[in-house]
Amino acid sequence: MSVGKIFKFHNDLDTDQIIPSQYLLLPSIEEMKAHAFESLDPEFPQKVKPGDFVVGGENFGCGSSREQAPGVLKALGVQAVVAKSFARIFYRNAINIGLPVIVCKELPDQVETGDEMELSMADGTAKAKGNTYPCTKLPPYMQQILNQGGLIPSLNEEVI
Amino acid sequence: MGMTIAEKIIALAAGVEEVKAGDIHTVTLDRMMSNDGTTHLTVDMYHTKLKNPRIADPKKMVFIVDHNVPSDSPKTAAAQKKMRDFARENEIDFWEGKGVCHQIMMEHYVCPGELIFGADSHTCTYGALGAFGTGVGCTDLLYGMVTGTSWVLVPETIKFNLTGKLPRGVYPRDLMLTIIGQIGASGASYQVMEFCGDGAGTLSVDDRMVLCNLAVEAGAKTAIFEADQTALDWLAARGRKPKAVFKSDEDAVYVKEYTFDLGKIQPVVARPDFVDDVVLAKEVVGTRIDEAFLGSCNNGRIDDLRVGASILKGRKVSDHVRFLVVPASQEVYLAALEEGLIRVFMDSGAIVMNPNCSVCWGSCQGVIGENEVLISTGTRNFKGRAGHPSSKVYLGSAATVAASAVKGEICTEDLL
Amino acid sequence: MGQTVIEKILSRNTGSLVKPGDIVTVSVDRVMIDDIMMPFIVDKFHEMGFEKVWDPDKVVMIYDHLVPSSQQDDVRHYKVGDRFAKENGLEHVYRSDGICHQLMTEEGYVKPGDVVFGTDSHTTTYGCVGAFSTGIGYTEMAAILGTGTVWIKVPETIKIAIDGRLPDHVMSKDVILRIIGDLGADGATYKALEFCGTTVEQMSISSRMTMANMAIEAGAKCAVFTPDEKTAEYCGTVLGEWERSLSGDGDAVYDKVITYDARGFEPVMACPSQVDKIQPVRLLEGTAIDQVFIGSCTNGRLEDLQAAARVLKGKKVAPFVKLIVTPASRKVYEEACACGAVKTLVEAGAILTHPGCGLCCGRAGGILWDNEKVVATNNRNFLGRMGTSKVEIYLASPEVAAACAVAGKIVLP
Amino acid sequence: MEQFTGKVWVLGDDIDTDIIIPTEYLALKTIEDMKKYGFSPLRPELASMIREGDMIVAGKNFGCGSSREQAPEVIKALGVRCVIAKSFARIFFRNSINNGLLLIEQPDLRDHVEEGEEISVAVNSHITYKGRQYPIASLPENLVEILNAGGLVKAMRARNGLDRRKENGTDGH
Repeated sequence: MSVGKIFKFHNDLDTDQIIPSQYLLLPSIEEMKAHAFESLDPEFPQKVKPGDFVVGGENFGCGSSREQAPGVLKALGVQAVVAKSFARIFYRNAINIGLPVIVCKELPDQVETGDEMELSMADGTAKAKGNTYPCTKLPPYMQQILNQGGLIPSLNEEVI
Repeated sequence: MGMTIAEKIIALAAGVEEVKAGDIHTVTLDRMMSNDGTTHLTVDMYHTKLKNPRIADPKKMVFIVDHNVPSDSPKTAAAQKKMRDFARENEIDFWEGKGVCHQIMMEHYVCPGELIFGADSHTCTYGALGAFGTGVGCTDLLYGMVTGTSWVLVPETIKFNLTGKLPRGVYPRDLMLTIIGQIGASGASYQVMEFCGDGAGTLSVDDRMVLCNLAVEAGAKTAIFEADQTALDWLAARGRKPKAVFKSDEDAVYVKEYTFDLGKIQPVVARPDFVDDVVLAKEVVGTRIDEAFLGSCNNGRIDDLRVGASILKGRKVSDHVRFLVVPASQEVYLAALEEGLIRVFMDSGAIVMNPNCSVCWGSCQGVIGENEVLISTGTRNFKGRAGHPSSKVYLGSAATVAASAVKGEICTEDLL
Repeated sequence: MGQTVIEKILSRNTGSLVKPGDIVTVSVDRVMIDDIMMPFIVDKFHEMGFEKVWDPDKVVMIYDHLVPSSQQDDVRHYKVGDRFAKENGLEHVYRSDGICHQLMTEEGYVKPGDVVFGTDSHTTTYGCVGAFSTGIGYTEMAAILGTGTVWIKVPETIKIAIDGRLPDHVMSKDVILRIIGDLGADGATYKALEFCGTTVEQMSISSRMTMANMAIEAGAKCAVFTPDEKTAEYCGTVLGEWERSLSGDGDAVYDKVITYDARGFEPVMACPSQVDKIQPVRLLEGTAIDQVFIGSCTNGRLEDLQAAARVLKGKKVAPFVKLIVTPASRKVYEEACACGAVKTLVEAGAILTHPGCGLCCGRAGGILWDNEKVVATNNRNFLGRMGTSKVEIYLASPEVAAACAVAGKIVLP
Repeated sequence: MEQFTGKVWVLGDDIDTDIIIPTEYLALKTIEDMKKYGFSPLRPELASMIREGDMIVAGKNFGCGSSREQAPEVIKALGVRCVIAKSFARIFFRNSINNGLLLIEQPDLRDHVEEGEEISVAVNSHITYKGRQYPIASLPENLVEILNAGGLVKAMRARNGLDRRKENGTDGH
């Protein structure tokens, strides 16, 4: 995987911050993505480049089950979300749509927005500021869903 | 080895004898619920992403329009129309404007022992009847709709031993906010909160819904009560039968245990912008408010309306406060109408809206403006949740919210 | 020479004998300001250099279009209004009690013979109690707030005489829709409509209100009914000699006199997207619909809700069809609760909202999408009024609307 | 006598105020925020195509519907020099005068003129299009007074002595 820039957010970052309620009924994720992180950093959708990383603290993505949350991050080209821990629905949704979500206990405290990092999912490591941090590997079942690009491709590969 | 209620439900749904925490199983889902927050995306994916679009069993599906009711914009209307047309074409049970999804599900569908996916995080509410309900995204929901199955990582269970009885003037919502305040917003992450003990037995099914509903605010996958006689009577009164009635085994494994003495709980409030920032209500008394909200899948039931009406009776809502009262369902509304509660709210100057999610989700009704303050019985107080990013939301019980609406500032029932 | 009702009212107000075409300055008896215009009025008021309103007792402020708020900025309108009320000692402020026109009459702010202005085109409504009332813009309202006066051109009057008993299932809405159809959307521009005859004498004030309310849809400046005992009771007043004289003189000069035999009316609808495109319901039967709206200052009163409840009693709204009911005021809501109409409507599946403008003003309350059809009891079916420009709006009486909700298509009651 | 020439946009009968500015946008903070939605239900592209000095020519009953003064203000903000119609709805007419937006009643022009073409207006006298003159009536005096003052706000400011003070160089501030 390639090097990307970090956008760092706080602990207990909830799904209302990732994409506020009033945009959830817009017709498509493409229309919603311009409102990602609107309350915290209205320029985020313009600043983030494909391959960049979102870094969070504990309990990233807590709150609602809105799949629009990982959806807009993926649509904006975010390579992966790296956090100390994730709320479960966000985690599950991200994997289901093929957005890597990486648990890494040490890295979030050592980096700031604007830093660069590099992620190796195969090795289970993240590199930033000259240090290498271990990441928790996904259970094989989830890794398999992710490798297929999410849950829907797996559905289409099934023999009917 | 012994199993908890949640483990037994998963085992039954997976068709295996035994499951343990950490296992991943493929389960057959008993039911799936989807609301207007995401269904338009599910329908789009159904039409565009699938090679062979199909629905395993339309009878297991329930679609509920509850988030933006009545519709507030052409785009909302388009999303809801997509959902309505899909339900009609595929003979899916469809509810619109009849109430908040979880309340409708409890009133009409949920049975003990069932494993239910809902495309809404507060699907954990169904544990009040001894069912395993959990929130998922629309891709999961689509997968479940197409195959009738899904995968589940068996969660660990935390035991919450409830003892004693809530004092007068203290409500299940105070209890649950206290619990979340103590264990934190990720205190039960990926886990099941199982409520038991003699204190649990004193709670009505409606009370249990308050507790289970908010479990996701502690990160829980779900929350669950044993389906005791109280639950079974409630179910029988609605003409439904359980799928299975489970108790946790004596030797079931719990990852952690907490004990809460209900008799020691006091009125509390969650401060902006986190549900686990819980303080005694008296610490924030005097905070000026602009709006108050009594409603939601957490606190919009008849008990809550009774509490609110008992405080509003003979009083007026403060001039500078907009007090929204939004029953959780039409059934709740009609009960409140029968009891004369609607009259009390209307006389007091409250805004009584049709059953829907309203300002709890902050998108179309009672939206608050710049620097405004809302006290709410809703589920969340995240930054900007109810409107402008600079606005603030406090969460309190129906009593605290109603008293605050009268006073024009945060106030508890006893101080009014 | 004889006078029409409006000429009598304006003569008394100005203290001079007026005739159509005269430009006169009137003393304003009451003004109504609604929430949507609030910030604009206050800005203009200050820009004009005024500091205090001329007479706080004559000003009524009503929040109705934006209640409950649906966008973050809506609350700004309340805040601006609250501040203005405080600065000027305004006490007649209604923050969530219903639609402006309903409250103005229901709360007794308009009496027979009054001259009243409001920042809403349906201000013509107050003619139901024999007042001169008309809609103006916010700039003009700001000027009235400062001066208590405004110039008007005395309108010519069109007399509409309706006699006889209306057939079953025909409401005053059907009558006014037919009249608008006959006059055309600009058929009464700048003119006053004066309703008389045994049919309107038999009508309740609520039914008259529906007709006066919609006069603007034919372009009229105002509409007026002769005050009678029903008016006196409704307004909580006693009619003096002058009020009792408020009917058109036999030798008054009218622009036009139109007569109707009540037996000739039938349930009708205004078809998309013009209020004067009137068709009998019988010719539209079978058209599938998506939504029904019962409410607004035109048809959200107790008798309207009761008419709908009679149709819906023991029945259910058709599957996949929404019935949205928005009572016109808090009082209407409470009375509809007390008489059982609310219970009947909700049991039938209606979505009952808090009193306010709701869907009629098109900002929330049941907005629709392309190709959806709605039967509505309000006053306008303009392009895009309730959603996209591909939404089709049919205006009808509450009884017809309720029957359509049950059938899921356009039908006669 | 005031004269001007400009390009015309042609609209039909009964152009209502919901078309001129839909209710959805009425609570936006300023007329500038609203103006891009002008005429959007009917012709969504129109607002962006109108240029300063253009004119609107329409059929009968222009401006019917609500009393929203945002309607003439939006038209003015779009740069429209004047609206020429077969007839105008009453409230819209008052609101336009009060805001200094010129309205001209002319019964025949609408049925002859093509969108995009140029016309010349001689206020209170006639309109010239393709060599033909279309007569127009004079406005009543009291309206001319308000128009000449630059709208009702300015007329009231003069009444309240604000602008006169300014002219004398002794602004009240």
